[in-house]
Amino acid sequence: MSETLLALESVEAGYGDFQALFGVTLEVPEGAVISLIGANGAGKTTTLRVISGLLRPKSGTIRFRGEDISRVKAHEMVERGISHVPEGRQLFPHMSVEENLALGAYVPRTRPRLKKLIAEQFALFPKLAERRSQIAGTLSGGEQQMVAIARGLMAQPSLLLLDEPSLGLAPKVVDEVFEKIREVARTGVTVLIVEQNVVDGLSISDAGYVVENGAVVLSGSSKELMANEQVRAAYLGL
Amino acid sequence: MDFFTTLQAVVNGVLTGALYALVGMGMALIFGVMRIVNFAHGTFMMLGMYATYVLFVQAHVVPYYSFPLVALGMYGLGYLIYMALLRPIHGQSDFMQILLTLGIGLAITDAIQLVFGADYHQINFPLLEKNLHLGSHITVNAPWVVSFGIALVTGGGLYFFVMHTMSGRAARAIAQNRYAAPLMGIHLHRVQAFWFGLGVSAAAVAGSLLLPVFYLYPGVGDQFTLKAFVIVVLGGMESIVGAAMAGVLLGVVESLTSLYWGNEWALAVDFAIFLLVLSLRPSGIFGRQKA
Amino acid sequence: KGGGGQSNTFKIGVVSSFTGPQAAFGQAHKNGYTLALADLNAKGGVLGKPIELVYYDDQGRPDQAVQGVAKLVDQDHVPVILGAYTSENTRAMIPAVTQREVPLLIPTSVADNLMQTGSPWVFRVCQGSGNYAHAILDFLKHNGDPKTIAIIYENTNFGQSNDTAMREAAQQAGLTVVDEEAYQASSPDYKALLARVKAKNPDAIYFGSYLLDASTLMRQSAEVGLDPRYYTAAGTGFSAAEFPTKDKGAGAYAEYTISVSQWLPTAKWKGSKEFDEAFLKLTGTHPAYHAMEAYVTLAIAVAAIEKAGGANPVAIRDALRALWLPETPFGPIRFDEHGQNDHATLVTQIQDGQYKVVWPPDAAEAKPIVPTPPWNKRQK
Amino acid sequence: MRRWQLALAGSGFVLSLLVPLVVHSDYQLQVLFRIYLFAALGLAWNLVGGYAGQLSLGHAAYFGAGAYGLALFTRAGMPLWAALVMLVGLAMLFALLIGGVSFRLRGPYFALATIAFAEVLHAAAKNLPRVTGGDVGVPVPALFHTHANRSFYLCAVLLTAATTAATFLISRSRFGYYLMAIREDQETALSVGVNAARTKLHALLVSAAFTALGGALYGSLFLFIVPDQVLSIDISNEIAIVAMLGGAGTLAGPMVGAAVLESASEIFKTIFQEAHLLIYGLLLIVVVLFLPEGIMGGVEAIVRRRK
Amino acid sequence: MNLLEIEHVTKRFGGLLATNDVTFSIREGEIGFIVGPNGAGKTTLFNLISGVFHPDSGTIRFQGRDISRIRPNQAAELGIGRTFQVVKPLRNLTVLENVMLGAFLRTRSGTKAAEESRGVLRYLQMEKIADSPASGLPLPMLKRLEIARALATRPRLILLDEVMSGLSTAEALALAETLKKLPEWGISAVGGVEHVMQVVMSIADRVVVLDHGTVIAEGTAKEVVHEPRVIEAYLGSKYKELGL
Ligand SMILES: Nc1ncnc2c1ncn2[C@@H]1O[C@H](COP(=O)(O)OP(=O)(O)OP(=O)(O)O)[C@@H](O)[C@H]1O
Ligand SMILES: Nc1ncnc2c1ncn2[C@@H]1O[C@H](COP(=O)(O)OP(=O)(O)OP(=O)(O)O)[C@@H](O)[C@H]1O
Ligand SMILES: [Mg+2]
Ligand SMILES: [Mg+2]
Repeated sequence: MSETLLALESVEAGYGDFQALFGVTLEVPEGAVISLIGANGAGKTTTLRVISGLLRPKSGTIRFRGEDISRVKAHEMVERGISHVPEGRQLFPHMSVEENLALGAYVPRTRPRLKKLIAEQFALFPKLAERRSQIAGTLSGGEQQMVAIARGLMAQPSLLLLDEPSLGLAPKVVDEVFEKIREVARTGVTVLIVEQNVVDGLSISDAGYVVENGAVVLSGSSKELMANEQVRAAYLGL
Repeated sequence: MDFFTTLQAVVNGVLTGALYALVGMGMALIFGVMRIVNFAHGTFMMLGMYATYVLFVQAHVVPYYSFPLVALGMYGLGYLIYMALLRPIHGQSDFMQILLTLGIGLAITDAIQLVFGADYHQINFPLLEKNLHLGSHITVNAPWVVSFGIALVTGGGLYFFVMHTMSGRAARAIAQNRYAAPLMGIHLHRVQAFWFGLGVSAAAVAGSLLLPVFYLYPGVGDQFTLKAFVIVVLGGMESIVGAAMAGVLLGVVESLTSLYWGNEWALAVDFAIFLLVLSLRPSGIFGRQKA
Repeated sequence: KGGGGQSNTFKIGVVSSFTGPQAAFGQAHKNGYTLALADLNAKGGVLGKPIELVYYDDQGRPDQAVQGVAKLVDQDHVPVILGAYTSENTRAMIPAVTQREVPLLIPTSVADNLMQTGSPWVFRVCQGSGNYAHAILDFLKHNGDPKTIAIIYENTNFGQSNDTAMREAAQQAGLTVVDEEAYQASSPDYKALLARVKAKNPDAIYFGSYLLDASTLMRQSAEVGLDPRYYTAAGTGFSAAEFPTKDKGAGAYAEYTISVSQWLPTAKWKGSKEFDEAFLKLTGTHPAYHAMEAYVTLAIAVAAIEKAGGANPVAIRDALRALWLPETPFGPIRFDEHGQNDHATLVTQIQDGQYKVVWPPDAAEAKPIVPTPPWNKRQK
Repeated sequence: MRRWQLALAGSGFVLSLLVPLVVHSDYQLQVLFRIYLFAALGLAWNLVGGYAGQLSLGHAAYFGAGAYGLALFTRAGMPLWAALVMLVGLAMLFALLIGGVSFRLRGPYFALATIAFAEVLHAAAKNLPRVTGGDVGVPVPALFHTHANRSFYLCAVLLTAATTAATFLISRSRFGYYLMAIREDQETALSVGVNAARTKLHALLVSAAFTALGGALYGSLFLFIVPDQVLSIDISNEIAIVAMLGGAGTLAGPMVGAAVLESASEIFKTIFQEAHLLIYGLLLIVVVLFLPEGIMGGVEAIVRRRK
Repeated sequence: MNLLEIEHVTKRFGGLLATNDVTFSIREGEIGFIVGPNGAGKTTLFNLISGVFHPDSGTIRFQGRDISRIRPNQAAELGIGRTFQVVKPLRNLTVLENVMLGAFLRTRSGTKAAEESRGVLRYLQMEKIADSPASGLPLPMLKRLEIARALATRPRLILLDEVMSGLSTAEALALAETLKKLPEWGISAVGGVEHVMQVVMSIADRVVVLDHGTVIAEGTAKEVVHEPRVIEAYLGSKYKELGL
């Protein structure tokens, strides 16, 4: 595989007195799609939050293109090319779909290409084109998820962090979304995806990490993980 | 009351209303868009008046030339106040913002009294004596017209800036979802401080423009704080244009109330209209109706 | 107890508005008191002790004024209180001083209801609004005898008192009150109100206003072309030293207005001029009558204490009742049975930017210019 | 609330009742009166503002109703007890009106609507001299003729005790739960059958009743009232500030807030003269910056951390 | 007997038909599920039944009574409980207190409410966390808390909007086992919207499929998954392949 884009080394983090991550170490190669798998509360979301700077790690290092970014603030990450599509959509509820997307291209790097980028998202998610001036808060759950992903892509990230993109989506839409993610990955964007939906998650990934109680307990290529007895028992219900 | 008297009252109301509109637009940024409950708004307006006054007395610059400087200075002050005082309590309840801004208002007002004394001041320059005649029945006082023009241009600029620039969108985005804003690359506090400063500076400019036709004392701004809140809500909270229209409307309503009922009821009528609108149309007269 | 019996100063209590919307006037009080204090202490204080003033800031709020009475009497044990500034605050203090049996000397509040409580502890140095109305009507009667009058007043105790006083006095004098307009003080725009008055076309207008509104009202009267034959007023804003000035008042728009005055720096009473000079030295501006009233009020209090021979409030009250000061810079001082100082009220008119006494004839220094020339006939 | 806290509160009130045996200065009693009065008002406010989370900045309306009610109903010839009943009724009528208009509104809209209502009443009191005496004011009958300050002080203590007890009982009842639920999430409250509008209105009615009694007490102490004194926004603000600064939604908050603010205001006046409002303003700023949940909120946080 | 009857219910938002002439019914003791792609109008339907919105036309009957225009709190009083798609715990209260809020609908006494609530928590296997604060709970627990609070109001019908989304398959199946017992308590349920078809199949007596606000299929789970329209609009081709 190609060069390492992102690397976490013994990252520890938590909320107040509560420690959520106990030394997470993982690597994301450039151009790959990597899954983060784990039960509820395992620390997957926390891992993404630490990467995108929403949460500052207590210790450990996070390298992006070889540079330590563990002290970089969230708003500077976007300019560097890391885009985080958070769990629970987190749209701007009183703004239109279009304005939500526009904000995705807030940073100076992408701002000049605003119009073109919006058009690209509408091509990717035709449903959103229909709803372009609807107020985001009144969209259905699935529509909101699409806006969230599209908004994340507006920043033209080199690393896209996706937190449970299939949450609350109909099976058909899940398929579509995963297809879109694969398309995005094909354009050269590196993707780190957190999924409960392990089968689908791994099916589009090159490799995955299994997180339990705030630490990585297992890793391997998607095929290996799918074949792993432990994984099959715990996450595939097989 | 004959037609021209009424028309004259409406014209006067519009002119006064333009200044209300400017105060209200500043508040629409701070309160309507950023949801910072600012009980010191009138105080900032008063500071603007004092700054203008000092420039007039010390450097003989009339308000119509000095207001950009005042705006700039007050922008800086607003920026600092946000960074030093409001930033630490961001995300706390409205209660704390109210206490804090009340505290800021009291402290600044008293500080001004300690520095400039409690005495009243006013300024004088030749333009103030000029009256313009529109037709044979309508007369307007020149300084009000100049102020109206400046308020219009300033307000229009502000509107464009909020609605059509990325920075304005960012301010609204923060108000709607603080958690997601940084994920867009928005530097939350820098943007908030910027817009807070701008809101303060709009209030201060309104103060500059009011100075020629009014007088000045430390508590002069107090009556404008509540009016600004009323204007913002009538205008539909986030709407800058709404605030501008509500400001003008309030000016006209006050003028007509004075004409037909009595000046002492003007303020009460403001509030009564406010209550009426809120109960019939909670999103304000000019606000977009939300489902 | 009383007057700091043991301490080595003699304490006198002062309540006024040192902060808040009325602070400008509270500060005028303070300047007057400061000058009086300096003068009196230079003369050896009172009863052999230097005088100390204990100030209480009522912030322009009546409840705070009452709190002030409690603090000054119960905590500082002052035997006499001077204050407050506004009529509302002073009125609120009256039950409190009456209950505590401490004399209250009122320097500036003119509302008539202050002297109608029947409290034996209240003494007022300035004249009341009823007296103002009578003085103005007396002047009008003898100078053209107008038939209709409109009253414009701010909706405060001060304004409403003046309105009531004029309404009643005008009815007695056979004048028709064609309009009574209350206004909310400190509004930027009175043009609509003035248009209403204009529509009623009164012969005379009577204002009850503070300085700033007085200036705004006159400027805007010119703007709407309101031309009664007489602009008259119940003192206060219209008799402030700043009113005819360009920088702090109405400037040329103040010209020809007729008002009552309690005191002017040019008053003929002995000490007026000296006070004016001392005040100018202290503050850099000429004094308004508020400062003088404060000045003389403290002097009166001290005179009464001297006479009472101690810090006993009852004795001081009795001394005040019997007091007769024929020569003060504010004119002769003597309180009637209700506690009202029978202060001579002068009717003045602004002529060439100066206050000129025009009534009563024995005090007049100039002839009144009546009727008031209309705005478009005036020279700019 | 634990049993020892109850015991503490109870003995606190008993001790408060004994204070006049030690403190004889009328002035000090009057300051203490003010502290207890505003504690009671803050507690009453807290029901609506703290527990139900509805930020009222118009409590002067009920306060004024109490003070003016006492003056006007007795002037109309009613006996004292009837006037007290009527003035409470008047305040509750206002609460009904305000609640009707504004409880459909949320957040800052509600706060502004309460201000607006109080300001309309304020203007009416000023501008209708035939009814209210206007700015010239009206006399208020004395509730006590002998030992006035002591009696008023004791009354204020009793009023505080009553509001405290009422708040305590409410906070543990279903009603109290419902108020908190409304504060936290009105939609959830509705989904479990809480009639949010009615619940909030009930809280406001109780709050208005206590506030009116406070207003009557206050008016009677001063024997004479004008609109600016009992209906001004300063009163509304002071009531809310006392509760918020002390800690909204806590039982002890308003008491602590009243004690700190009222004594600070008196002390600053003596020490700082004309600068006292500057210092007072800075005090507010400092409390907000260092105790962002109010004084009692801050204390609770420290206690929690210790545990 | 039909507990809930939806008859020709239409709701518009602006120009958008969120539900279009929807008709179906739920019998007593039945567990029904409404499924459909995103934006099909499921949440809207729940909001209509629980009184948050009122239909533009059509009627909703509950126990034979027209409830088309009631308010949300009245719906709860009548015996309609609901959960929210986006969980809404009262974060400053404990789990038990959250549930008590529901129990207070039927009693004034705090002790009774607590007792009742503990029973509900036991049923949902949450008694261990009864006294922990609701903030900081993991999502599965929050979802259960939503159900517990609704159950504590002793509803006759409970509306479960996406209670299983965000749960792993294993967790969802465990919850489904629990929900299966609802009819034993005399509670009918209309489940919202589960995209986890496996789960829907295992507990639903009746499935209604919505698309663009319109009912496109109704019947048992087995029946609807084979309807071509359902496969096309909702399930996608993969399900055909899997041959469920
Ligand atoms: N804001 C917070 N405050 C306190 N604790 C938190 C917070 N957010 C998460 N936690 C706790 O941190 C732990 C890890 O949470 P995280 O959200 O990272 O899990 P996750 O793997 O993403 O789970 P899920 O699948 O539920 O999203 C959990 O125990 C959770 O309760
Ligand atoms: N308040 C509203 N104003 C305007 N449109 C709305 C409103 N609420 C819902 N809608 C629209 O109605 C349609 C149906 O929404 P609804 O939330 O019922 O879908 P849903 O079936 O629950 O979808 P999901 O599975 O994504 O939650 C959507 O297109 C949505 O955008
Ligand atoms: Mg997660
Ligand atoms: Mg939904």
